[in-house]
Amino acid sequence: MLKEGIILCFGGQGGVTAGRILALACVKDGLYAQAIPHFGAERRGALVKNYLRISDKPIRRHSSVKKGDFVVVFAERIFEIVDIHELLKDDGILILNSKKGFDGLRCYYVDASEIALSLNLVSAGWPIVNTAMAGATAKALGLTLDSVIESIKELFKGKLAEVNAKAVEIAYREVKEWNI
Amino acid sequence: MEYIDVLISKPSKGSSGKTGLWRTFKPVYKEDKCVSCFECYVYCPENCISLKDLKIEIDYEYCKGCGVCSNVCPAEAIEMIKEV
Amino acid sequence: MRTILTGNYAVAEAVKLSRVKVIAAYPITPQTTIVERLAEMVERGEIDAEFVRVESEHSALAVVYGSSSAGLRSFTATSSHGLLYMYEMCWWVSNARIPLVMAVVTRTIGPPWNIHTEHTDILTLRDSGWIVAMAENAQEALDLTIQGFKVSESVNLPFAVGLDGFVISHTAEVVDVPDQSSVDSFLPDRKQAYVITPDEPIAIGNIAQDEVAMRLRYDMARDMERSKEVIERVGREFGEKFGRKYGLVEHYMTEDADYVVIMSGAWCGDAKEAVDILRSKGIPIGLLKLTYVRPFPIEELQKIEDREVLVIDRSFSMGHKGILGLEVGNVLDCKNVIAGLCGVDMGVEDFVEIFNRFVRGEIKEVEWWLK
Amino acid sequence: MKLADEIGCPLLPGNPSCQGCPHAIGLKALSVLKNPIVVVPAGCTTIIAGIHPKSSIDFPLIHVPFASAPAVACGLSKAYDNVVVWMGDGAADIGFATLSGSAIRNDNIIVIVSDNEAYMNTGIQASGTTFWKAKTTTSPTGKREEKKDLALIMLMHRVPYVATASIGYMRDFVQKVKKAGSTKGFRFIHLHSPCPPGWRFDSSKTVEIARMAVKSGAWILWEYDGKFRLTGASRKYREKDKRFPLADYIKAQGRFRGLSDDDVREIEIKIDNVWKVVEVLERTF
Repeated sequence: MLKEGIILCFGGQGGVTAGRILALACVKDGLYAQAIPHFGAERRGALVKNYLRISDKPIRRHSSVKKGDFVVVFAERIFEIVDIHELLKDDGILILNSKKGFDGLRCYYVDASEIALSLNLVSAGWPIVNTAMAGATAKALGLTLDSVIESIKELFKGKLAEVNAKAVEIAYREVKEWNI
Repeated sequence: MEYIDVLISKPSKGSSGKTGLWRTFKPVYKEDKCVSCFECYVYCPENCISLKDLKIEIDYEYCKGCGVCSNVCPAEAIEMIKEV
Repeated sequence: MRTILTGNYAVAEAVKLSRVKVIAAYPITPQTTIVERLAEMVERGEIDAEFVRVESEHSALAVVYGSSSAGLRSFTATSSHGLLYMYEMCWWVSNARIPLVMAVVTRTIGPPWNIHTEHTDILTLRDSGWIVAMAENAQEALDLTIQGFKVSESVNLPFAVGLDGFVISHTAEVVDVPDQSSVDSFLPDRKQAYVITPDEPIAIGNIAQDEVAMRLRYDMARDMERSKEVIERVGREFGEKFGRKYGLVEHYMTEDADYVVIMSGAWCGDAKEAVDILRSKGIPIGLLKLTYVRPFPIEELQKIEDREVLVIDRSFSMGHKGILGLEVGNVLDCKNVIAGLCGVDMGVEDFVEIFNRFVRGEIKEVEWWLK
Repeated sequence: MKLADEIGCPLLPGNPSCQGCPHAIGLKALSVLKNPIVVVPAGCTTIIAGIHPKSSIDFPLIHVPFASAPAVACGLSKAYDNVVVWMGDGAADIGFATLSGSAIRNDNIIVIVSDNEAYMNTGIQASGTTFWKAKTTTSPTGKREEKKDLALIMLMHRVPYVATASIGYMRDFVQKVKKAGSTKGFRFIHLHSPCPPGWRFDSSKTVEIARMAVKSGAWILWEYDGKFRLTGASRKYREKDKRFPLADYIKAQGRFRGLSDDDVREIEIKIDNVWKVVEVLERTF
């Protein structure tokens, strides 16, 4: 079993951290995982791709993921600059920060922005959706909630860990299926 | 590591051989004029002057004959004499 | 303990576990997070070491050269232009026979500015008297760093661990972090050929006569040769202790292979999967991974003399061919593909294509894999 | 106590230094330090230290690449006290970032720059501290640029101890080395070291020329140990009319041969300007 995914976000939205949270949660669930941030010359605000691989066996490959078994999208505006069909396999799953699903695609969706705002997870005016999106992705990929929460507590400290764990929990619970 | 000693050198006189051979002028000590200030000892670049009680001795094996000792002596107690 | 670490953090863990006393490094992408993590460890007292914030890579290696000369286990890390800037010191350290470990997070040399991986930077150490190892993943980066101190201190030659920039350095993946007591029992207290101390008025490195100085090079050459056996022994011991065996090379399905591909670094993982795919179609192909580029595993290569050999290089020696192509070509006949320079992404499907062309006899003497 | 009783001779006879070498004189001052380790980058002292298997210097000594000395010393200082860098103005040029970086870190080392105002080991090429109008092989008609004031630059790094010294005034220099030796952190001494072959004067006059530099006001002895002050002979040359004629110092050196009276007056103005800075520092720093 090897699942390869792409996390799409704007620089500063925390896609790298989301990848790490999910990779660590996989290990806690007895799986292997790999989170690859793609670094270019981009700065804050540019589109950033991160790759996530999950497997029940050690992962040997280190190249980028061209087409994902799943694609995580942090903001709907990303569809304006990216053709999702180019990045997602035909039977792949989209995990989306939105109030609704995406027509024609198998999809999980959650209003991560709303969750972030409700918990006051805001930085420089932006809702920080990465932990909520990690929660939704974990659910979609069949990871346990406990493992994601544990990962959050390993990667964050104190109050920040608590709030982000809350975001994960809400998203994990609230994420809905669409066309699945 | 048979030849590691190539990296390590130990303090020894004459690393450049008998530098006394470099001399054209030889410092000659006039003991009677010496005021025992030992400026010559302090400024001899070659460290060829040693102190013997209130007097000095010059190591001609290594003295390069630069003349600094004679130049700094306030009592004209070291004279440079042409040697070769 | 099994956890998720980036390659750079894995190196930092290894440095901590090796009980390093002095760390000096200058930031450069993509190496920076190694030193940031180490600085953090020092500040928090997780490691009993001094962190020296230097003003350049030249000084980074100069500082650890000084501390190592004084008998303190020391570490530095760099990348690309940083390595080139410290190049003079690299030679000085090895010629002075000072054991130490440096991580080289491989990166393209500019211009144009490009921060992605390429092996040409670390391969500039080829002739300098450094032992050069290349990691395939974060786990190997950690393991080779620990072994590096043991090997380096056994043969009195500095040790460079290469890890592909971003591909390993910033990829978070599963790493088994050994516990301190196991590492302590694997890695003995530091030893070295000589130590400079205030108690003994020796001078290190005085001008030496030509004939005498050359003997020191001869000594170095012999110790580099001897390091092969030390690397194998240390790799075996590491395997016994931690369950992951290392050596100069790693064989992947080469035993019955008619076709052997030789590679080094992070992309070997993708290439191994391509080998699996060709094998599933009955094609007898295997992969020989050069875990070490210096010393060069000549004897291991001689064993596959009768096979068809392809070297895939992430480096190039302008005016000739790929650097590993040159190196392997000295030992046996081989074809050479130049690929993945400047960080060009190379995945399983690329290797499947290259391997198929190789098996069909379509690869030229030297071929550039442009995308 | 007589100076002769205080200092030893760490540089052993029979070494390869030129006749009348100023570094050879200056090195004696290190004998007042307890168990120093000496770090030597490329320069004249690389040669002076002797030829394997003999060492001319009776200290633990480590040869290091040109631009690296303060950084190597920093590494050594993690194990030992009293690590001393002995380097020339060439090493201070090529390794200026290293020197500055070390000062910024306040490394626990002493750096002595024995300044003979040109790259002498490679055969008299102009350096950053070569005097205006001085002839070298790379400034055959006289250097057109200014001499950089290394000690003042190092002073601006806000380190615990900075001084200038001269091999013509060994008592003053030895006092400064002692003071540096009893201070912690980054300590810097800029030592004026007239070079007979480089400046083209007779080898017997090394000390005489060094003293003429101080007496004419061309080299100023000062120190900063939390307070900036003039030291030794330079105190009496604060007043310009007490100074010896600058022309005598200039004309005693072959490197300034052919200078016009106007040039000498120009040099005098440059020197007066340095004194103005020093006087301000003395009042305020």
